[in-house]
Amino acid sequence: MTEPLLSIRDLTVRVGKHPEAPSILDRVSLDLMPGETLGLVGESGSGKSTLGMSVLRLNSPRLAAGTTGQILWQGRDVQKMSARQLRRIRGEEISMILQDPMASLNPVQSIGVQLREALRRSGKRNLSAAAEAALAEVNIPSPADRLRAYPHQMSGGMRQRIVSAIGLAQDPNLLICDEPTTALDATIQYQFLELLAALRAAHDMAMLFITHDFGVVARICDRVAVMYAGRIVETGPVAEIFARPAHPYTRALLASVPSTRHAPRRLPVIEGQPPAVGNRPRGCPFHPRCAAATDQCQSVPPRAEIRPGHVLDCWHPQEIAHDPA
Amino acid sequence: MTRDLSFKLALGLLVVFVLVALFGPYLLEHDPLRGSLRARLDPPAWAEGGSAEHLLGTDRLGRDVLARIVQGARISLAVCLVVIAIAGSIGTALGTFSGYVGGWVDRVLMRLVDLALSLPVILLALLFAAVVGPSFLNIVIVISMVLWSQYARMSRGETLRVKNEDYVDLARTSGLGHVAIIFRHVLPNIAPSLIVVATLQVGVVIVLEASLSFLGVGVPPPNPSWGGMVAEGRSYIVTAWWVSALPGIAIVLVVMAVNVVGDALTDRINPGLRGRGA
Amino acid sequence: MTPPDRALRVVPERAETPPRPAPSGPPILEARRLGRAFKVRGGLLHALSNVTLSCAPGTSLGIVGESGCGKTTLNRLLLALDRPTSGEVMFRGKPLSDMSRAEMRVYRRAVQPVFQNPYSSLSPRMKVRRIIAEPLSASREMSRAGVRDRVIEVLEQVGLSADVADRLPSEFSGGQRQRIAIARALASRPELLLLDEPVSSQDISIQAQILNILKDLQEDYGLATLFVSHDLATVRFMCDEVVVIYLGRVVERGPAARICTTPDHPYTAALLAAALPADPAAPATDTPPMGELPSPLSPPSGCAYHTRCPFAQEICKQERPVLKETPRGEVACHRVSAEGWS
Amino acid sequence: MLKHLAGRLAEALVALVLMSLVIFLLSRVIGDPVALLLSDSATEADRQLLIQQLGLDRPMWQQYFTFLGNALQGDFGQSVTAGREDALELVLSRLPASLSLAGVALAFTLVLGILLGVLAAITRGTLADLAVRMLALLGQSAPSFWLGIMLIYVFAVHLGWLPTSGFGGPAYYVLPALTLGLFTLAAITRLVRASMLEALSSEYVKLARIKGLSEWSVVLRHALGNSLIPVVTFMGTFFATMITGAVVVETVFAWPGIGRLAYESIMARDFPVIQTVVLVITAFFILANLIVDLLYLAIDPRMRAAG
Amino acid sequence: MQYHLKPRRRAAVLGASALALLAATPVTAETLTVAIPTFSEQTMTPWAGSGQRKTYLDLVYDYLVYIDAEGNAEPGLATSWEMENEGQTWTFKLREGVPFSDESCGTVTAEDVKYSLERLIGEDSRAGPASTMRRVIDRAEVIDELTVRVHLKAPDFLLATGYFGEAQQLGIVCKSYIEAQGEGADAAMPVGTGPYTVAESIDGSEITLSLREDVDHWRVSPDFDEITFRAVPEEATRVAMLQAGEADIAPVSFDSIPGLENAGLRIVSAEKTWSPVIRLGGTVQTDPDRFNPDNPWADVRVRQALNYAVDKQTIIDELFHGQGTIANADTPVAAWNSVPPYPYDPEKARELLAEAGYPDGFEMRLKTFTTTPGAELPLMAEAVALYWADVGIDVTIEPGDWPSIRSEWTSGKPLDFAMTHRGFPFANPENGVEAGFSTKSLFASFTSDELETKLAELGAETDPAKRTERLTDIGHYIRDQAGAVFMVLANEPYGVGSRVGDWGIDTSYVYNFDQAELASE
Repeated sequence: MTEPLLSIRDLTVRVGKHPEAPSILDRVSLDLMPGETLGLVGESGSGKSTLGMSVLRLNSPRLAAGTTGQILWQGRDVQKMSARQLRRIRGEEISMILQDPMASLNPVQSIGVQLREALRRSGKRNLSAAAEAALAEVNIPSPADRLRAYPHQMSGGMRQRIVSAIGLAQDPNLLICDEPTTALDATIQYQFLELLAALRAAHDMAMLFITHDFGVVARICDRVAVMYAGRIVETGPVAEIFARPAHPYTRALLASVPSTRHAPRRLPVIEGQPPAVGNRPRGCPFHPRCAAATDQCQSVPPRAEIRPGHVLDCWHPQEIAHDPA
Repeated sequence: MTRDLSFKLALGLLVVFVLVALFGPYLLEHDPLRGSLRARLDPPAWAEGGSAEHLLGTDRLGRDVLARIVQGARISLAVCLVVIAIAGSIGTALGTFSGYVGGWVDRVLMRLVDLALSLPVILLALLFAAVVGPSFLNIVIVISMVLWSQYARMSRGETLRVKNEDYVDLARTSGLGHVAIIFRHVLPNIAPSLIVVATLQVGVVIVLEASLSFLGVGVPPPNPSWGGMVAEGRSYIVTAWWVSALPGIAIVLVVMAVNVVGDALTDRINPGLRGRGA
Repeated sequence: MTPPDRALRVVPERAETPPRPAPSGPPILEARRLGRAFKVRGGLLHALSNVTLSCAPGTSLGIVGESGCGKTTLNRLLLALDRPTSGEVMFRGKPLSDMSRAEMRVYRRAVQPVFQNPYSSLSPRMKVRRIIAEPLSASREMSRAGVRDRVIEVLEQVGLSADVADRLPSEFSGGQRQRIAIARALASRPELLLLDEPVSSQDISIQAQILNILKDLQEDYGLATLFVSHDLATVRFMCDEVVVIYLGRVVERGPAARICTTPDHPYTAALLAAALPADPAAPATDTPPMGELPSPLSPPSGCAYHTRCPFAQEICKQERPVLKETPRGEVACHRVSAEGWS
Repeated sequence: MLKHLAGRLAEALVALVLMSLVIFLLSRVIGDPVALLLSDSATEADRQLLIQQLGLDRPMWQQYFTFLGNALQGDFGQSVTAGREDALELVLSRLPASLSLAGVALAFTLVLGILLGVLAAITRGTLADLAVRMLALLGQSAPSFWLGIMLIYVFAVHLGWLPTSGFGGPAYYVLPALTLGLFTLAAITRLVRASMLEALSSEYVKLARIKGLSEWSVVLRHALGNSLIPVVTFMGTFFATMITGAVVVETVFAWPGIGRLAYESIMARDFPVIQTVVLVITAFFILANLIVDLLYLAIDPRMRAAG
Repeated sequence: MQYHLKPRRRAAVLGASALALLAATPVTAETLTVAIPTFSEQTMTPWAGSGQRKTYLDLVYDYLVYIDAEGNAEPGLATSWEMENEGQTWTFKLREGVPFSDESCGTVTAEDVKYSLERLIGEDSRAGPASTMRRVIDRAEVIDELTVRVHLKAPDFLLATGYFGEAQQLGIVCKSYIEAQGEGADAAMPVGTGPYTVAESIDGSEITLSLREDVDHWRVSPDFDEITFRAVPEEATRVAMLQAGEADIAPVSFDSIPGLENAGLRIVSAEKTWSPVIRLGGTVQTDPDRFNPDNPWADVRVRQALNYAVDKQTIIDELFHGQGTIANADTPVAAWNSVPPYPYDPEKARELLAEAGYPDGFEMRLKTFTTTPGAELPLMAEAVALYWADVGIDVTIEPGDWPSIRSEWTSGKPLDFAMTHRGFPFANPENGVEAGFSTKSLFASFTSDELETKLAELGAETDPAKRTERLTDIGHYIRDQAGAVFMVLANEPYGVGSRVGDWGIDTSYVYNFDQAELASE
């Protein structure tokens, strides 16, 4: 069994140092194998973005102060790294693409300057040639002139491809994507995902793909972890989770996604809203909204591996197969 | 932590300033306008040679400095409030109109704002004072003539922001007229930022009034304004330091308090505006 | 905060949509060859050109297109927030441009909008009661008590309790704010709802709740809807008929089911492929989307989509295809002759 | 881009003519200068003689147009008091003193303001942040003449390090520039702090950190560049405050600048000089605003495209 | 216009940490630094501006007649002079061989004196006394190279010590030099016969005079090689300069005196150089347009009460730091020394007010302004208002500025307000009285038929002794009629640094900086 590239163990992130402070992430554990694309899916407020940011310790000082648990990167705990060590793995070993392509690039610097800044750290000598090659690799037409252009002169899709080029400039082993396509049109998103899959294979790197869109997960991920209210409720291979979702939340979520292939009279619905960071219910956080909930669900659900690689935290794992829309 | 503490401290100081301005004059036993030449330039009680009779000492006409500071608080506050009323209303009206209507109206008005910002306020005050003679009204008009542009610039920017919100479009689809929209939706939503500008301007007005008094066109004697007292006492800074130092310290405290409160309000309302208020 | 209530229907219900009763009466709102061009530094920008569509009572029409296709401009024209540079917006057969103030007031009550961003739709300084009552203020027939009851009534219609009326918008989540916005639209008993991406900024579970409420309103009150979206799946669920727009022009129209299974226009096919289904086993598409969206300032010659179309031929570069009637609906593509694929 | 500039120049000219009319009327309404120039024991004949000499007997609008006509050729009339010296020459002779002082003050305020602003932003929320803002605030809350006199007594009288007043070499600039600049220091510090905080919490700074750059290079290369843009837009206003403050500072420090000349000419009802000084000051503001526009284009590429 | 680092008295030794750019400069020539509020017009010819420029011009130009400490005439550029034709013709004999500072001008001749006089009383002359001198003086005639005869239109028995004296503005210029300069004469470097020439004049900041090496001056042999005047408008700055040793002499306000004395500096005063007074508007009884009967002070008893009600001695002790004496008139005149000032008697004031029909006082407006000298006028107004309030008079102080108040005062309308003002010693006391108290003057503040006749008789009197008697009588009359509220005959204090040795100012020759001696180390 090869060693996991990234292993997150009992990660808890509170808002501030105080042990009783409200928690955004609650004892989250997750492993990511080399070369694997792991999806992290959940609704807003589930803490998926904070998890992504925690890997490179990019959270705000207040959250950083309230972070406990381990984030092992190739065996070394990122939480305990010195500033210099952390700086060395940022970019070179782990890199990121963020959600808003418009804001990710410095508006007053040309594309070339920002790209070369990353390439320089990777020790490449002929920077301008390397920069042109990097842009070509992400399908940017006539890279030479584009290097002189400024971010506001480009479309959203093109900007996201440049951000990817910057992210890959130092050949990282892990690329974390925090909802990179949410701000893009569907046709542009489709092409970007294709490009990303190609780049992942070419660079043979692992990917942690954070999104709220199940279609994207199905398209690009090998495994997927479903998050709800700061916890991972179910993890497993994509085919397994989509075909036989065991956790009631995963099932309900999959069922309520409208599809172009058929139109039910009404969409199955989860009533109410996800609990705010402040008042999260005891035991299984989903029990107030869960149809299958019993009194047992008031206490913390056990973790069970109902099928190889398919793990969930639930007192009543659902066995009925799910007919995909 | 430090931020809340400084905010509470500043707010407390402002409340004291306003209370002193409103009720102080009634509690005084000395008449701020009358004094005896015998007791001229007596030092404050705690300094040697000072007497409890005049806690903060007397000025060059033997008038009680404490009484004049209290009376001065009222006048300085009055100058601030009137300026804010005049400059605020004119500036907001023009800024809102310009932001809402846009087009060439907006360009012309903003050019006017730039020109107003470039007006040498002190020279204008001097010219006005020469024409009309220094008076409370003259100062208020002159300072307002320049400071209205701060409100205009802020209310224009905010109106542009609000105008693009959906609830304004929704209001128009319900058939509301432009005037109704301005009063029901635009003004209530730009008010907080204008309050911040007003708070930050209290400091600017007090200091400006002091400079005008220095040039002899401030609030006319004998009624005291803080700026006037500092100006009057400057020629004997060494021998009778308290005459200008004490009102000077009062000005510094109030202006600092105003700025701390102003900044804190900005954070609560919309941090994006931070620093653009003054 | 409204406590999360317990009802949950987990088991998926997948009945097909029953056939709709035939639409009755003349169309409420029509757009005839609608066009809007803006003067910009670089020249003339044609946001919308030659768009024709109509909403009959009780029907639901979907408008699908990506950013920059002109769907927001269309919405503003239909709401009389903006004037077209060509073509006409008709309400019950009468052009908006020559309607009297009284007629406009009737139009304003009959057609109500719901916008995308719930945080921008509600004025932060106003209580929910006054927000919802705003559309009624113009009509003035209702007494104060009448308005108060109507507010409670529409709040219940969107699943919110009466005490919501006296609170400020800042106390509600995105989903609840969107329900308030819908309640506002219902206040004046409209005949047509103009929905501009009402669920695009919501999470999946909230999206489903709001879509169901809108579907209830359509069926229980016979409300006509014009549903603008970039997401084909949502339009499939909500609408009977769909119009696909590209760079301000209609490229295809047809029943939702047909459009989502056998699209005629290559752009519609690309859109369908791009709407990734939540199913890893779904077959890969043979018409994957390609290329960048061209700048609306200088649209490509001939058929605007030819730069991204896998089937583009010479004719597509020179001549713009006309919107042709076909038994399956309408389509604007040289490859598709009147009878079908050539 | 040129069209934009041409437009601004046209607006500037209109503003100048407008200002000249305002000042012309205002100075005429002041009360006639003859009263001042006549000695105590003058008679009515002497008064008429002086009025005629100064050309004040012609109708108002005619006086204005002759004034405007001459002004266009650079003849702004003779100073009524300063021994027939040409008004424009007098003002221009005093200009370098004011400009150099305002320049030095603006430079020192910008450098110090930006340093304090960045420091406050980086140490946000700590005591240092509060201390920096209070220090900057001190400048804004103390009346400049009081501050000036205090500085003179401390640094010139007690410590003897610097000259008390007067115009001369570098040492003479220190106290006046400090007094003049302190007033704007708080505004610049507050502005830089705000835009720095905004930049530091932006996505592109997060991306810079992701690249593995050191915190210092993130702050200097990415955050600082963007946060200086608002400072440029307010540069025009800061320059205006400098000239406005100059009237007081030049009087306290006996600095032969146009601020003091304006004050003295108003007190002496010297029409031609008043008009010339105010027009020159206004011309400078308009020039400053134009320069700010150019600077803005240079710094922010987004504007260049819109140009 | 070049600037150079002024050599400062105390070599400022700077610590390494302090501003290194400050080079310490050694002190070379003995320089006297005088800080004054303003250069006024900063023009260099006697006729191109006000008398304030005498501060620096009296060291460059000489006058025909000088006046000693006791007020008697002393020969100046004129060694002797005679008055004939009952004061209508004056002949002056000039001192021989007095060189101008420019060799091409040679020595002073009658031609120069004639030219100087004609320019001073010329049409475009800005000098203070120009208009009154124009009314008195007809023309000047050159008799021979060193004799000039002046013909008058009306008798003036004090011409020599009056208009031709050092206290006025008839500095003698070099005709050829001025004509050579043409239009730029007023601003050009001045050529005179005085001990100093102007080395440099930086507009608005500095005027430097340097001692003429080429001549052993006939009147004075100054200690200082160079005198630098610096324009420093702010009083507090001038005081700081004195304390920092940057200025050796500077006029200071009365309030600064204690501070300077504490710092070990001396105060030297010019005695009775100006007299603060409160003039009562609308009491020009001889001119119906300008007489306002409704004013309470139209009644002489009220005017007297206004004088009795004010404790002038306390005001002098407190506000003027003792630098002055209680005034018996609005200007110091030797002939009026016997006129008794009003004592402080509030009771009598209340009685007089009651008699005049104002038992509980009345309201009045008092306009005030600041000038140089005269910074204390508003302060004095407030102090007087306090005293008048004690006797029931409610005063509203209206600060304004001299030009606008003055144009109102000379507008010829019946005024209903009082104003603070300051009187100056007149070259010829008779003209002085006319300015304030005769109908002819635009500026008159109090007149009466009886006073008009007295003035006419004085004008016609040819016997000098009788003239003095009539003048004294007029002084008593004005005092008894309380023509104004006479306040103080005030001094002008100067702060003097330790570098200056013995230096005194006598009344008439105020700007005798050339007589300041270098302190013995």
